[in-house]
Amino acid sequence: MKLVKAVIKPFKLEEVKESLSDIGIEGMTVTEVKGFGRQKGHTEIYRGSEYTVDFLPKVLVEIVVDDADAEKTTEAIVKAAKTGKIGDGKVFVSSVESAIRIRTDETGSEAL
Amino acid sequence: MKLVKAVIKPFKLEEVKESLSDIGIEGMTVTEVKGFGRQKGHTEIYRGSEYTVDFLPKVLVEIVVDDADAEKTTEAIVKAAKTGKIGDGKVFVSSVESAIRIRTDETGSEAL
Amino acid sequence: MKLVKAVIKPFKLEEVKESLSDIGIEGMTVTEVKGFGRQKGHTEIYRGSEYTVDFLPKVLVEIVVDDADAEKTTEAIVKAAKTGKIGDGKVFVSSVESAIRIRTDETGSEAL
Amino acid sequence: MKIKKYLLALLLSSSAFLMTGSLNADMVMSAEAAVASGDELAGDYLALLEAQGEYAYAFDFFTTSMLWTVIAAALVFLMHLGFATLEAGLTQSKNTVNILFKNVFIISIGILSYAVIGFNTHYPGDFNGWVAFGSFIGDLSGPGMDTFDYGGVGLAMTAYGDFIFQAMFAATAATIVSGAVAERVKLGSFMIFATILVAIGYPVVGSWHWGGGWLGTLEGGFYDFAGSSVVHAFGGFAALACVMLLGPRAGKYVDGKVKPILGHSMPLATIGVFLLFLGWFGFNGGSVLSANPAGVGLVFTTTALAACAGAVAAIATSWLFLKKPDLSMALNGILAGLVAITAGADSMGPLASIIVGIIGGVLVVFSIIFFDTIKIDDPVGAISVHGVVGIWGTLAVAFFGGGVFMTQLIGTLSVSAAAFIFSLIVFGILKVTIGVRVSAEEEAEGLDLSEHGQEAYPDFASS
Amino acid sequence: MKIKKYLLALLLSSSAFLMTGSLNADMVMSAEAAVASGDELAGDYLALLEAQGEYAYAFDFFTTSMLWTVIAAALVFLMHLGFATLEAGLTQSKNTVNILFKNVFIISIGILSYAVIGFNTHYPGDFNGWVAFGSFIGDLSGPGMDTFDYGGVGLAMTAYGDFIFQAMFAATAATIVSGAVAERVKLGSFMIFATILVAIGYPVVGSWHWGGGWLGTLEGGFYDFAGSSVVHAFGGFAALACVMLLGPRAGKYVDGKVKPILGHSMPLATIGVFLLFLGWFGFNGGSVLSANPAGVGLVFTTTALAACAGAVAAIATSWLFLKKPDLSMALNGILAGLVAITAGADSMGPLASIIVGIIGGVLVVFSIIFFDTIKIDDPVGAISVHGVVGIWGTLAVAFFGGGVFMTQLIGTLSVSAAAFIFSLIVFGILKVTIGVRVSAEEEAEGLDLSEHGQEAYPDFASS
Amino acid sequence: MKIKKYLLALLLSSSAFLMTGSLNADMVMSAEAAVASGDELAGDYLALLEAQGEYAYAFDFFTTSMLWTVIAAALVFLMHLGFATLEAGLTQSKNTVNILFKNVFIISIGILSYAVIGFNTHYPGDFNGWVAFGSFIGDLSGPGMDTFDYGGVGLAMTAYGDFIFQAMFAATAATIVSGAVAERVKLGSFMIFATILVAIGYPVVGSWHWGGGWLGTLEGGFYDFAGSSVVHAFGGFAALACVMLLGPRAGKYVDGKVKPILGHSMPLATIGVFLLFLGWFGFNGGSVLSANPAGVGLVFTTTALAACAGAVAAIATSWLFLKKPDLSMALNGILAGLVAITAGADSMGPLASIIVGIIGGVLVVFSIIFFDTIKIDDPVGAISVHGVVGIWGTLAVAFFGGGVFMTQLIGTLSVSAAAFIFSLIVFGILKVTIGVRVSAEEEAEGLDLSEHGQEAYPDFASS
Ligand SMILES: Nc1ncnc2c1ncn2[C@@H]1O[C@H](COP(=O)(O)OP(=O)(O)O)[C@@H](O)[C@H]1O
Ligand SMILES: Nc1ncnc2c1ncn2[C@@H]1O[C@H](COP(=O)(O)OP(=O)(O)O)[C@@H](O)[C@H]1O
Ligand SMILES: Nc1ncnc2c1ncn2[C@@H]1O[C@H](COP(=O)(O)OP(=O)(O)O)[C@@H](O)[C@H]1O
Repeated sequence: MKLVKAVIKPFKLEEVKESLSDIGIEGMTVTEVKGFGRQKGHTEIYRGSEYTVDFLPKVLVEIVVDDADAEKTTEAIVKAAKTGKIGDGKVFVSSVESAIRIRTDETGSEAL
Repeated sequence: MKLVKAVIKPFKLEEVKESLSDIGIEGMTVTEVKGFGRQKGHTEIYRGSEYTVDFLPKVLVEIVVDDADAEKTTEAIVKAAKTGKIGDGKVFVSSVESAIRIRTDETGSEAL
Repeated sequence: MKLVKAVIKPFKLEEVKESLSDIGIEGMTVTEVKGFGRQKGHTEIYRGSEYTVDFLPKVLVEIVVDDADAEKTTEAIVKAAKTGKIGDGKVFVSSVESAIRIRTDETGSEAL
Repeated sequence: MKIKKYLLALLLSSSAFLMTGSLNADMVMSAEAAVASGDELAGDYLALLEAQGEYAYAFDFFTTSMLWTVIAAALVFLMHLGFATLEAGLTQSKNTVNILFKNVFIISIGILSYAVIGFNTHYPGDFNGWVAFGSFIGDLSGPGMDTFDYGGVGLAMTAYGDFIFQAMFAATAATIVSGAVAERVKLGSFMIFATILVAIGYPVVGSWHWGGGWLGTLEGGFYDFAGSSVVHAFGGFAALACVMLLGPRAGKYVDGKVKPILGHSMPLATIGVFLLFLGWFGFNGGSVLSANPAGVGLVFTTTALAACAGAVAAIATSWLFLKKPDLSMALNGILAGLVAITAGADSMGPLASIIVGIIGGVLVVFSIIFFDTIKIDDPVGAISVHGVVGIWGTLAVAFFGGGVFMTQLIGTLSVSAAAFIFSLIVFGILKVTIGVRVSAEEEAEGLDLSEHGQEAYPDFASS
Repeated sequence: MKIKKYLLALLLSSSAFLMTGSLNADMVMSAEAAVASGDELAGDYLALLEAQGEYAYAFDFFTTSMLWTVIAAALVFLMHLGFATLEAGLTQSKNTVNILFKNVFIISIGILSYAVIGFNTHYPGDFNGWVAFGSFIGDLSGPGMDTFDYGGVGLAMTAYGDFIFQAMFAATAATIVSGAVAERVKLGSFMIFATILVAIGYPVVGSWHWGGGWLGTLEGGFYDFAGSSVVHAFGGFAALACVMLLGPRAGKYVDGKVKPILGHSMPLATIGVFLLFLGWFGFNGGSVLSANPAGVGLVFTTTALAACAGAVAAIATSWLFLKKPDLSMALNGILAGLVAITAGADSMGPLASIIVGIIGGVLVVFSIIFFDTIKIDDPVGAISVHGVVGIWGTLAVAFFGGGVFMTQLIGTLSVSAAAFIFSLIVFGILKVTIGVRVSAEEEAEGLDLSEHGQEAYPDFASS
Repeated sequence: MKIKKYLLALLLSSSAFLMTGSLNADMVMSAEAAVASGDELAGDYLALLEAQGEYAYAFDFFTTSMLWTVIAAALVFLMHLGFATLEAGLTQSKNTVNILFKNVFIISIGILSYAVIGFNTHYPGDFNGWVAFGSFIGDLSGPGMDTFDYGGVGLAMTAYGDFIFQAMFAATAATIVSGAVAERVKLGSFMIFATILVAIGYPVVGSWHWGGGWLGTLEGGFYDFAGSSVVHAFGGFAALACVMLLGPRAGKYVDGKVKPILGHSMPLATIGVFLLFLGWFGFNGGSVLSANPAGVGLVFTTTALAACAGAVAAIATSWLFLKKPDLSMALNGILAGLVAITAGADSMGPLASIIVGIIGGVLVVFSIIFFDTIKIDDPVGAISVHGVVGIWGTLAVAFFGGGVFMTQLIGTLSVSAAAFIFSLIVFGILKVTIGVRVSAEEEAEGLDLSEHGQEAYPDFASS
C-alpha cells in the first residue's frame, strides 16, 4: 500500500475530495497545516513593522491506497488542485506496510 | 523502527493513551484532523440547505516504535479504540529509518 | 527522497526554520500537535482536582528532501531545536518514493 | 388658611398637584386657559402630568425610577449572555452549539412563559400565601398601572416596568440549571423542564417571599433583598436535584479519582463573568425598585465590593490550597461574592460587604472541591456558586444586615428544599418517561453533532 | 386673581417658572437676594433653571429624558458590535479581519458623515418633502437647543442628544449591507458605497418619514415607530441590490444545488445576537424620544416579547421543517422578532407583539430558504431579517397598531424600492468603474490576506 | 412680602422646600396632617423629600444625576472587560490565561484598595496640595452624604455614587500597564506593583488635580476634564517605566530588526475596542458629574466624533504609509481619538473634536512605530495610545478648549513624570528584589502553563 500525502491550497479541498470520490477513493484524513515554500516573500506590515508571512495556510490530505491506485490518486489530486499559481503544493508518495480497520480488524486492502 | 499512524475517534484518545502506557509506550504525537470515510452520508441542514458533513472530527495518533513493538502497539490501539460502530478509524504502519532525540542526540531505539 | 519529521517545541519553530533556510531547504509543512512523552508528570489543578497534563503543545515539521540532504537537514534541526531540557522532541526519517509539484507536474528532486 | 392649603398642595407637588376637588376645577381651568393662550409645550407637558392624576406631584421621581427599572432590566438581560458564554467557555467545544441553543431558548421561553402565567403567579392577587396560579398579563397600561400609585415609592415603576424587570429575573433559575447539567442532558427534556421551572416552580416559590406569601409572616420577616435565596439558591438546588438524577459526565470520576474535563475557552468564560458582574448592577441595583439615590449608591457599592472581595479571596484560597493562581476559581470567586451580597446588598455597609464577599469566595472554592468528592458533577460550579453561596448570603443578613437568624435559616432552607423537591419530581418524571440523558455515544460524539447537526467552529468541516 | 395666576405659574412649574414678564423681575430679584444671602447650592441650581428660560418647569423631566436619549444612543452603538460579531461568526475565518475592519469603518464614517451632511439632510429645515441636502452640524448648543423647547415632550432632548442618537442609527443601514455582501466584496468599493449610503441615501429616504416629508401626507400618516421600514427594510433592500450586482460566493450554488458555506464561530454569532437584542432596547426604547414612563415600559415589553416569540417560532419552524433545532435559525428568529416589532412597538399590546414576533420568526426561516433557491447569496440572512421582515413589521401596524393598510404598504414599498434603486445605481456605477468584487483568487485565499495582509487568528503564522 | 417669600420658596423648590425655620414648622405640620388624612403614597414621597433636608428642592435633579453616575460607573466597569479582551486579542494564545487573570485581579484589587485607602487619598480633607494619605471609606451614608449638599450641581451624587464611579476609574491605570508588560512579566511582581500603583500612586497624583491640589493653582487652572493626563498619560508613562525595566519580549528585536509578534485573535481585540468605546461614554459622560442635559449631550457627541475621526485618520495613515488597511491600527485609532478628547470633551464643539481625534489617530500610528524603533516593546500600544496621545489631548485643550498652554503643558508633564518616576522606583525595587520577569524558558513556554498551569483553549489537552 501507499500513503499519498498532498499539501494543497485550502480552498481546493472540496475539488480534490470530489475528484478522489470520482475515482472511487473512499477514505482520507485531512489536517490544517501551515506551509513554507517558494510562495514566500509576501511581506506584510503589522503595527508598522514589516515582516514576511512565511507560513501560509495549507491543507494536508493523507490517503492510503493500494499500490495499484497510487498513480491515479496522485493524478486526480494534481488535476484538481492545480491553479498554476505558485503555492499549489506537492504530492508525496511513500510505502505503507500494513493497515487495519479498527472496527472490523480487517487488514490490508480490505481495510482501506 | 515503525511509524504507527492511527486515526481514531476523538473521545477514544484517553483510552488509547492508557492502553499504550500499559504496554510501555512512552511517547506519541497527536493531531486533530478531519476524517472522510464510509461514515459519511450524515446529512445536515444549515440555514435551510441540506449538506453532507463529509469531514468528521478525528484524532491522529503517531507513534514510532521498535520493529518488535509494532504489532503489540497496533493491537493495543485497536483494542482501545474499538466501538464496533462505523467510523472507528484505521491503523497504518510504515517504516522509519532513523530517529534522534533532540535533547541528547541519542539515535535509534534509544531515541524513542 | 526522505521525509524528515521533527517534533519540536513551538517556540523553536522560528529558529528551526532559519537554520533550515541557511542550508538551503526551501520548503516544509508545519502542524500544531500535542505531544506525549517523558516530559509528562507535570501535575496541574483545575477547579480543585489534580490531573496530569500529558499532552503538551508541540510543533511537527515535515520536510521532504533528497537522500543526500537528509542528514544535514536532521542536523540543522537538532542544532536549532535543542535546549537540553526534557521535551525537546525527536526527529524521524523515512523514505519517500515520489514527489510531484502540483503547479508544474515536475517530479522527483525537481519537485522539492 | 386657604393659602396654606394651596401652598401645601404645591409643597407636595414636584410638578402639579390636584389635591382637593374644589381646587381641581379651578386649576385645570386656568391651565387650560394658559394652554389655549398658546403655549403648546406647556400643554403637552401638562397632559403628561394630568395623566398621572392625583400623583402628578411624584411624576419626575417616578419617571427617573421607571427609567432605572428598564435599564436595570436590560442589564439583567445581559446576564443571560454572561451565563451563555461562561457556560460555553467552561465546557468542551463539542457541546458549544447545544449550550448556546439552550441559553437562547431559556431566555425566550422564560420571558414568554412569565407573560403567560409567571407574573401573575409570582404576584398573585387573592392569595393563600402558598400557591395561586396566574393568567396572561394582558394589557398592563392605563390608570393605576402607568402612574405612581402602581407601587408608590416602594415600587416606583409602571406595571410594564415591573413585568419586564421581573421577567428578566425569571429565566435565571433555568439558566443556572443549564450550566450544571451541561454536556449530557437531552435537549428536549431540558427544554420541557426549563419551561416548567420558570413558568411554575420559580414564581410559586418566589411568591412566598415577593408575592406576599408565608415567608413574610416569620418573625422579623424573611429578608432577601434581590434574591440570594429565591433566585440563586432556588436555581442552585434545582440544579443539584437534576445533577443527582442525571449522573456525572462520562470519564469524570474514574476509579475513585476525579478527572477534570477542561473547558474549551477561558476568554469566553471570562467575558461571561464580566458580563454577569455588570448585569448584577441591574440585578441588585434595580431591586431598589426606585431610583432613590441613597439606596442605589449603597447597593452599587456593596455589590462591587463583595464581588471584588470574593475574587481576591478565591484567588488567595486557590493559590494557598491548590498551589496555583487558578483563573476559573477567580471567576467563580467574583460570582460567589455577587451571589453572597444579593440578599443584603441594601442593608450592610462597605466593611460588611467585603466580609460577606470574602467568605463567599472562600466557600465556593471548598464547595466545588466538596461536590467533586461526592461525585456531583457540575461543569460550571453552579450548585456551589448559586446554591451554597446563596444560602450563605441569606444567612449573612442575620449577621450583618439586621435579619433574624432563624427566619433567614428557615426561609433559605425552605426555598432550597422546595426547588430541590420540585425539580426532583419534574425531572424525575421526565427521566422515567422520555429520559433525560443522551446516549453514551451521543455524549462522546458531542451534543452539537448529535442533537443539532452543527459544529460551533466548523470552519472547514463542510463539504 | 393675581394669586391664582401665581399659583398657575407654580402649578405648571416642576421647578421654577417665570411666566409673565412682570413676575419675572420680582422673582429673579428675590432669588438673587436668596443666593446673595449665602445659599450657594441653591444659586447653582437656580442658574441651571434659568438657563432653561421659560421652560424651567420641565427641567427635571427634560433632564431624565435626555439622559435616556444618550443611554439609548450608547445601546444602539453597541448594536454595531453586535453586527460585527454576528457577521464575523456566520462567515469563514479567512474573511474575519475584513469583516471587523468594515464594521469599524462603517460606524466611524457613519457618525462622521452624519455630522457633516446626514443630520441636516435627515431633518431639513426648508423642505419640499423629498430631498433637501444639509450641511455640517456646527455648534448645536445654546438657547433653544439645550432646552425643553428644542422638541418639547415629543423630542425631549437637547440638539446634541438628538444628533448622537440619530447618528448611531444612521450607520445601521450600511452595516446591514455589510453582512449580505461579505466574503467577496472589494474593500475600497464597499467603503465608498457605505459612505454614500449613510451620508446621502439613508437620510434622504429617512426624511420622507422622520424629516416631515411626503410619507406623512398619506392617509392616516405612515406609521413606522423606530424604523422597521426606514432603517431595516431600507438596509435590507439596499443589500438585495448589492447582492444581485455582486453575485453569489464561489462554491455556494453548484450544479443547481445549494452548498452551505458554514460560519466559523457560533459563539461569536450568539454574542452578536444577544448584543443586538440588548441594543434594541435602546433602538426602540430610545425612539420614545422621552423618558415618558408609560411609553418606555410598553416598548421594552413589546420589544422583548416579540424577540422571544420570534426565537421560539424560528426554533419550532426549523425543527419541524428542517428536522433539527438550528441555532443559526434561532438567532435569526430573535432578530426577526425585533425587526418586526420595530414599527409598532409603542402601539400594540403584549399579545399582538407576540403574534407579530411569531410571524416574523416563521417568515424569516422561509425567506432565507427562498432567497437561496433563487441564488441570492446572503451569508448572514440580512435581506430576509431586515428586508422581508421589515416590510412585515410595517404592515403589522395596520393589523395590530391602528395604521392604515394602504398607507403602510405604500410607505414600506416606497422606502424599500428607493433603497433598492439607489443602491443599484451607486453600486452599479462602482461595478462598471472600479469593480465591486475581488478576484476569484483573492476570494479563495480569503480577504484577510488579500485585502489586509492580516490573519484573524494568526497565532503561529508569523515568522 | 410674606407671600413673596413663600413664592420664592416654591420657586426654588422642584418638590418641597423648607427654607426658613419659621416656615418649616407650619408646612411640615400641614403635610403631616395630609399624610395622616390617609394619602400613604404622598407620605412616603414626602419622607424621601424630608430626608433631603433643606435641599429637597433639587431632589429630582439629584436623583437623575445620581442614576447617571452609577450607570456611568457600570459603563466604566465594562471598560475593564474591554481592556482584558483587547490585551488578550493582541497577544499570543499561550499567555491568554495570564492576561485574563491579571485583569480580573486588577479590577478586584483596584476597587478594594480604593475603598481601603485610595478614595480618601484622592480627595483628601486637610491637604497640603501634594500628598495626604486617606483611610478606609467607612459608612458613606447619612445626612450630607446622601443629599444634594454632598456636592451640589457640580457633583450631583451621593458619597457612595462618588466612590463607586471613581473606584472604577482607579483600576484603569494598572490595566494600561498590564497591556504594555504583557507576555513576560512575573505574575506576583505585577500584582504587587499594580496594587501599589492603584492604592497610592494613582490617587496621590490624581489629588493634585481632582483633589484640590497644586495643579489648580497654576495660571488659569489646569484643565483635564475626564483625565487625558491624570488617568491615561499617568497609566501610559507608568507603563513606559515598567517596559524599560522589563525589556522587550524575546524575539521582538533581532539583529536590529523589528519582528512583530502577532496577536492571536482579532475578534477578541475588536470586541475589546468596541467595549472601550462604549465604556468611554460613561468615562467622559459620567465626568459631567451630573445629568445636566447640555453637558451630557455635548460630551457624548464630542467623544463619539473624536473616536470616529481617530479611526478614520489611523486607517488613512496606515493605508498611505504602511500600504495596508490595518485593523489593529484602526482599533488603536479609535482609542487614540477617545484618549485625545478626554481632557476637553466638555469644552469644545464638533469640529474641534474631529480635529483633535484626527491628530490623535495620526499620532498613534507614528508613535507606535517610533517606540518600536527605539526598542520599547509594548504589545498593545498602550504607551502610545494612553501616554503620548494623553499628552496631546491635554494640550489640545489649550488650542480648542480655552486652556492656558503652559499650564496644560506643566500639568501633563508633571503627571507623566510623576507616573514614570513612581513606577521606576516601585518596579525597580521589585526588579532588584524578587524580580519582575519570568525566565526565558517560562516566556517561551508561555505564562499560562508556567504561571497558572492552565491553557486558555485546552480543548483536548487534558488526560
Ligand atoms: N520540501 C518540502 N517538504 C514538505 N513540504 C513542502 C516542501 N516544499 C513545499 N512544501 C509544501 O508545499 C507548499 C507549496 O510549496 P511552494 O514552494 O510554496 O509552491 P509550489 O507548490 O508552487 O512549488 C508549501 O507551502 C509547503 O507546505
Ligand atoms: N484510505 C484512507 N486513507 C487515510 N485515512 C483514511 C482512509 N480511510 C479512512 N480513513 C480515516 O479513517 C476514518 C474512519 O474511516 P471510515 O471509513 O469512516 O470508518 P471505518 O473506520 O469504520 O471504516 C476516516 O474518517 C478517515 O479519517
Ligand atoms: N515514540 C514516539 N513517537 C512519536 N512521537 C514521539 C515519540 N516519543 C516522543 N515523541 C514526541 O516527542 C516529544 C518530546 O518527547 P519527550 O519524551 O517528552 O522528551 P524528549 O524529546 O526530551 O525525550 C513528545 O511530546 C512527542 O510529541
